[in-house]
Amino acid sequence: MAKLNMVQAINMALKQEMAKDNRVIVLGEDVAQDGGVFRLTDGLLDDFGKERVIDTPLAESGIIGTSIGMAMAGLRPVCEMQFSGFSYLMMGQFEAHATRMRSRTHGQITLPLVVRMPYGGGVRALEHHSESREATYAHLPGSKVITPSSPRNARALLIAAIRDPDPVVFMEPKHSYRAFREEVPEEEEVMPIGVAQVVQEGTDLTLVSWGAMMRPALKAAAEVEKKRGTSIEIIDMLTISPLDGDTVCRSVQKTGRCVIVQEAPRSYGVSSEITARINDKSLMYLEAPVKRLTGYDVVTPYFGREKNYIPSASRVVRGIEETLDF
Amino acid sequence: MAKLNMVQAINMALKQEMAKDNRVIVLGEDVAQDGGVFRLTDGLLDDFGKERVIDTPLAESGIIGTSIGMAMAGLRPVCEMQFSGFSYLMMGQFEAHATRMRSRTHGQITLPLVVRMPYGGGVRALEHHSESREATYAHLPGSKVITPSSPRNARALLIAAIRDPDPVVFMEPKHSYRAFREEVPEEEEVMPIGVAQVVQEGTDLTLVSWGAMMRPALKAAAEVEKKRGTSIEIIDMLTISPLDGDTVCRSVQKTGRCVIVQEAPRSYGVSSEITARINDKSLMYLEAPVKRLTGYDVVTPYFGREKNYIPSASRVVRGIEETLDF
Amino acid sequence: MPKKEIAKFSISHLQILDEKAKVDTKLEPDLSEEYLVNMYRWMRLARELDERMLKLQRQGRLGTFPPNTGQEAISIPAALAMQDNDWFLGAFRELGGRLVRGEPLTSTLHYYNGWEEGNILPMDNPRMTPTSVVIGCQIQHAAGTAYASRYKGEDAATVCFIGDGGTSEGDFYEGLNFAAVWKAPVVYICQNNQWAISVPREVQTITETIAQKGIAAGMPCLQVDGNDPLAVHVAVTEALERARKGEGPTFIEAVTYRLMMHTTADDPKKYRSEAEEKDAWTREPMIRTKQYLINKGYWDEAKEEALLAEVKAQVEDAVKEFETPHGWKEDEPFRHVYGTEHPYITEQHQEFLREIQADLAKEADHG
Amino acid sequence: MPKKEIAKFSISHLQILDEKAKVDTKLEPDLSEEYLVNMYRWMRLARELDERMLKLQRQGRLGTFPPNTGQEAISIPAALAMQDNDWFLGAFRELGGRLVRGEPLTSTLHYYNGWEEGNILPMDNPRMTPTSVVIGCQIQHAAGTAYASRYKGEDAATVCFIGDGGTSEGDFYEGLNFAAVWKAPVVYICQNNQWAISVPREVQTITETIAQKGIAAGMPCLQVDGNDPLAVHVAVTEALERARKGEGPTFIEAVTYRLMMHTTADDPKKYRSEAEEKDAWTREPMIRTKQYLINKGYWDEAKEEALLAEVKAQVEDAVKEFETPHGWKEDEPFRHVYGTEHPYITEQHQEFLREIQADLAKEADHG
Ligand SMILES: Cc1ncc(C[n+]2csc(CCOP(=O)(O)OP(=O)(O)O)c2C)c(N)n1
Ligand SMILES: Cc1ncc(C[n+]2csc(CCOP(=O)(O)OP(=O)(O)O)c2C)c(N)n1
Ligand SMILES: [Mg+2]
Ligand SMILES: [Mg+2]
Repeated sequence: MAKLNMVQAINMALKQEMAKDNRVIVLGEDVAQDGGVFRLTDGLLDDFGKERVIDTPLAESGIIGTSIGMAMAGLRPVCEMQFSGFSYLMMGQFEAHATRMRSRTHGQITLPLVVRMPYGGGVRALEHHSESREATYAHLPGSKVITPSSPRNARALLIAAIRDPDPVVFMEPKHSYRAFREEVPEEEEVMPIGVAQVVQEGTDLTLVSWGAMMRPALKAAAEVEKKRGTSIEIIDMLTISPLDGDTVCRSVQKTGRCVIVQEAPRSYGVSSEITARINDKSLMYLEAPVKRLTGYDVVTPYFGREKNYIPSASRVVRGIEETLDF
Repeated sequence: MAKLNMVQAINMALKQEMAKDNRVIVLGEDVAQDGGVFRLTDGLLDDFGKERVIDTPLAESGIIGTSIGMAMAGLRPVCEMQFSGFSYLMMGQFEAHATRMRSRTHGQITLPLVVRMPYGGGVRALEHHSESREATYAHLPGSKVITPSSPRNARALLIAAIRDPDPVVFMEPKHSYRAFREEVPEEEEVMPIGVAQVVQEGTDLTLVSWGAMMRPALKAAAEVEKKRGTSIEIIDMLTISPLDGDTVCRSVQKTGRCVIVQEAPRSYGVSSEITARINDKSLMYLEAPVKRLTGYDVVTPYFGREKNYIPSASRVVRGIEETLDF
Repeated sequence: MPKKEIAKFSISHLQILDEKAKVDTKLEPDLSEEYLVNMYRWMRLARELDERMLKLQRQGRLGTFPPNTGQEAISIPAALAMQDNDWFLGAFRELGGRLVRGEPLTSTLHYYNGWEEGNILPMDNPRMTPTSVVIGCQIQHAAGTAYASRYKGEDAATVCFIGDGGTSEGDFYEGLNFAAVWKAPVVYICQNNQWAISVPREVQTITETIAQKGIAAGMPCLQVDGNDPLAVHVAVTEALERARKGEGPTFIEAVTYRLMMHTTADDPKKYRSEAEEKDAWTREPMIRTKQYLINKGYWDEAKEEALLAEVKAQVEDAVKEFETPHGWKEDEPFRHVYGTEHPYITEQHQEFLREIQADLAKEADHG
Repeated sequence: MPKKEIAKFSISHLQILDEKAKVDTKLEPDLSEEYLVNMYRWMRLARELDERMLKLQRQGRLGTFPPNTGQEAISIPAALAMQDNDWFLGAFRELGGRLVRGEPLTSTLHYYNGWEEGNILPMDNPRMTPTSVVIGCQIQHAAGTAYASRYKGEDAATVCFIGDGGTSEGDFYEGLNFAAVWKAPVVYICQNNQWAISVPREVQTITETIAQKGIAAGMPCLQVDGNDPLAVHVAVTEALERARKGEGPTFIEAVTYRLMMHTTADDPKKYRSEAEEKDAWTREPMIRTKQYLINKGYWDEAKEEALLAEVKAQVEDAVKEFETPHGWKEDEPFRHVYGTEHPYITEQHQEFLREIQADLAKEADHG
């Protein structure tokens, strides 16, 4: 097994699926010759040629719109939005067609396509390059939204996304692109979409996160465990639509306490949905309010200030302790 | 006081504000000569002329984009998206500029503009004409989102929206356009943005809704009160961003039980956010889980089926009784 | 300012059969009697269905729909010029073309009466998409289907429609540009019927022609008389040949007129004069097409009556079938959110079934 | 197919000062020594700042930014041709023009170092917007500001920029169409620098020119040598006159070359040859502009050295000021979400202050 960072792992997934299935086409801005501005698609052009790896004109709606057409005609486009901050330009097409075609034709026409996009902050980027707004796509029925957190699950989930019969928004936490490496098996590994993962079992508190926030969450959990011998169950949501609330509820029924870590603004974010799911099925097990450690309802600040606007491990530690001491 | 329906009340608000303030410009598809496909802007062209009431080319992004430019230059555009289902085409401009300009210039450039759009189902319309997705805009920091429920509050809130210094998405429940009439005073009436309204005080249960769902909610409340002598406190959210969670929390602290009625799909909707707010501040007062009566996480069905997909008064009655009997 | 010219463009207009049924024999396509009569038959059928649907809608037996009357000479000749494996991507005013491509009349009726079932076509892997209500989107889909056809080594092309108003959407321009850059086998047809609901063509854009918008993508573009089925046939046929030869997309503006209301929810009196409408009726396509057949010696009043009776009957049968109870399931949408199962959807599906049972029970009590 | 021509268009190219500094005296604008020297001074300042920023970025003293080197002859002559009350709406590669319009050098530096404070301009009601990162949007804003200017009875016009890649966005086309329909006083300038990050102009669109995209909106359009400040001056000046006369918008393609990396995060070696870059350097604008001044008798090496020293010093001072601690508040964003107070924002503001206090305290412990 090679130790890969998330960029390499995603690149590996793309190469392996493209080698297996010539219906898979990669398109987007700067994905071919340049290999993507983050090098996610590096080498694909050499391996698969310009018919399958396409530098498109600069138009997000056009990228998804043509991908939809390709998918209608039996291809499996994997298109890229250069940054999630520009993906709003594709929402018209995505909502009107990608998410609905199966439903309106009762499955006669389906759109197996993947929209990859880097999201989130922490890389000192220009404005519009640091937003975390995964809930926006998760609120659209008919779409699936995945937020991997590590090289290994990113690779396994991207393969699942490419093989999935429905449109998948694959949101890559760009802060994690090169933040760390992980063993990733050469042989194929596929993870299920729509299933959260209990990455550590515990009995005293349930700690939930996804994407780039898994790192401060894990760090904080370790610190609290060390400090107070607390047993923390840690859940990585992995998919945020359709959301696996049951795994969280099962855990909360055991621990009675829950802390959710979210990078996105607080209102109408994923932590609100998870909290609502806990309310629906596990309210009476709660010994303390679900603690939501999130970004704030402010416009994402420029990178000069961003550090304090992204939940830190120490903030998570405090949140965990407050919830334990409630 | 005249008895007006919501169409007339909104039309009245537009006429009164345009008469008062010549910075107010109305633009959109079919808003001038035709008076809007629902006649919301009827008569404006005659009263204010084609410089102030503009039939634009057919381009939603262009409508919001030019409105942003007008607002930069000191006008107060009130633009219309013909249906909320087409408003996704304006999200790029709206998110990138409308919601952020104040923040990125620390208020040196501000964008006082209103985007009006009919939303929601129940009018036997073609596909894409019946969605309820108000949370989509509410998740964007820097935007305000209003969902009036009656002729009178629609008129008073639209005036507030036009005078507001920030971009406001004004989502009009088209099902309520002509559903009923209400006394609307000739003289100016303005309601505050960001404040929910307790439309009826009660002690046993808190019933929360907004927009078109206020009608089945009120009907159901009356029925349960009659049937079981229950005292129900009814809250009309009116604004969903910034959301007034405190009014809901105060009520829940009193009643200990809460039912939320939402037309939109369940996941990542407004009821999830309200439930999360209750968790944050009033969890320990809850005697039963917050009951979320919502649309389902399915693609909005065509009108042949839509009836059963929109919460009905009798469904709300059952939800209230289950919550009372929990 | 004087400077050197580096690029020149021009737009031409093609008309072969004018409103008086005068035919330009130099341009007249060589079409068999059978082909022409068949084309006219489809035009009649579409007209008949359109008129019948209007009545049904007015009687509350059908939902809102956009009448096609007056535009029969565009999508029908285009559809007839296509191969089976070509893609037909419409907007929402290509009734005739959809019928030619195999949409059952009952499906059209079910679609406009609010049932997804109307979108399900009888063939497998249909190469026609449902109505594209959100304006402009299909232009981009077409670049994608065309790219896919070539990628798969098929000789299939894509024919894609849009209205004059639709050409103001950014998606229209983006889609044209993608298709041109990819040299994709697409034929784009703008049905310029002069109106976008209440907005006239000249308020939509100040260009002399809609056709010239193709210049922005560097694709061949021309204008044809959209009430002239021969001109449409020739333009589409030549464009399809270019597409199949790998010469890339073509943009065709077909000039016509929306003779009826935008949709049954619209009232044209608010924004246009009856005089304008009356004048437009003098150029509508049916009369000249019928006269052309007569002049050719292919047609007479007897045949006309027979055809009218035939299409009436066909439409009547469709309406009957449409109105026989179908018993489609209320919970169908839950089965088609995803192609995979998910517990949270299943859970809501169960909840939905409980809720409608309870609602029905309650309604039962109350009456 | 033979048919009648109904519309004709052509695109011309304007060059007045060629790369050898040869001037076409018939087209040469009558500009004073002062005007020309001032223009050159701004060009030098922009070039100097650009080079200094690159060094700062490489030393980790500045964030990512898009170098402007080679494009000084576009936004600077354009900005100088404008009135104070005109609107300047840039994309993100108009450094020189922004400086001319009154953006302090320190603001540029702060903006690219991640501080919103860099967007706040020293004048009130500035008629220049911050960088528009999301590509294409500003084209539509410009139609709006221009409409507003006319509505308010001002004689102000709007000058708006976009890149060659940006012209592929739907917003670009929609915005042009709105401006044309409204006959809005706008001058659109496309800085065609041949590249959109790694995507070359010919992969972006197959049109012979970018200029011809204006034909799709029915607006006058032309191409100019964007490395020739005289051509840019003339084209923009005439377009501004048209705009103020109420004759509507103009679209100008200014042909130039992106001599440096797209942004400091980009590596052009991945996608273009050094030979191509070297060749482009032979056409860059500074050399010919300086030579033109010399030929005019307005300039010599002594003046050049003095100017270089002056702009270096000016940039140095700006860098010093930029690097002196500013002490801007961490919680500033909470004050600018809305122009009105809301308890839920206030509540989060308080929470934020508590959290950063606690984080600081913790960091203090740990080190
Ligand atoms: C994106 C979008 N915006 C607005 C509408 C509402 N609408 C439906 S049809 C129409 C006018 C279309 O005009 P045109 O493109 O000329 O087609 P026609 O109706 O004349 O066939 C409008 C504005 C829509 N369906 N989609
Ligand atoms: C809507 C949008 N999509 C993608 C990007 C990412 N991006 C930034 S600059 C750029 C290329 C722009 O090329 P061009 O318009 O030619 O301007 P230039 O950089 O050459 O000045 C891209 C793709 C963006 N900023 N906005
Ligand atoms: Mg039309
Ligand atoms: Mg460029």
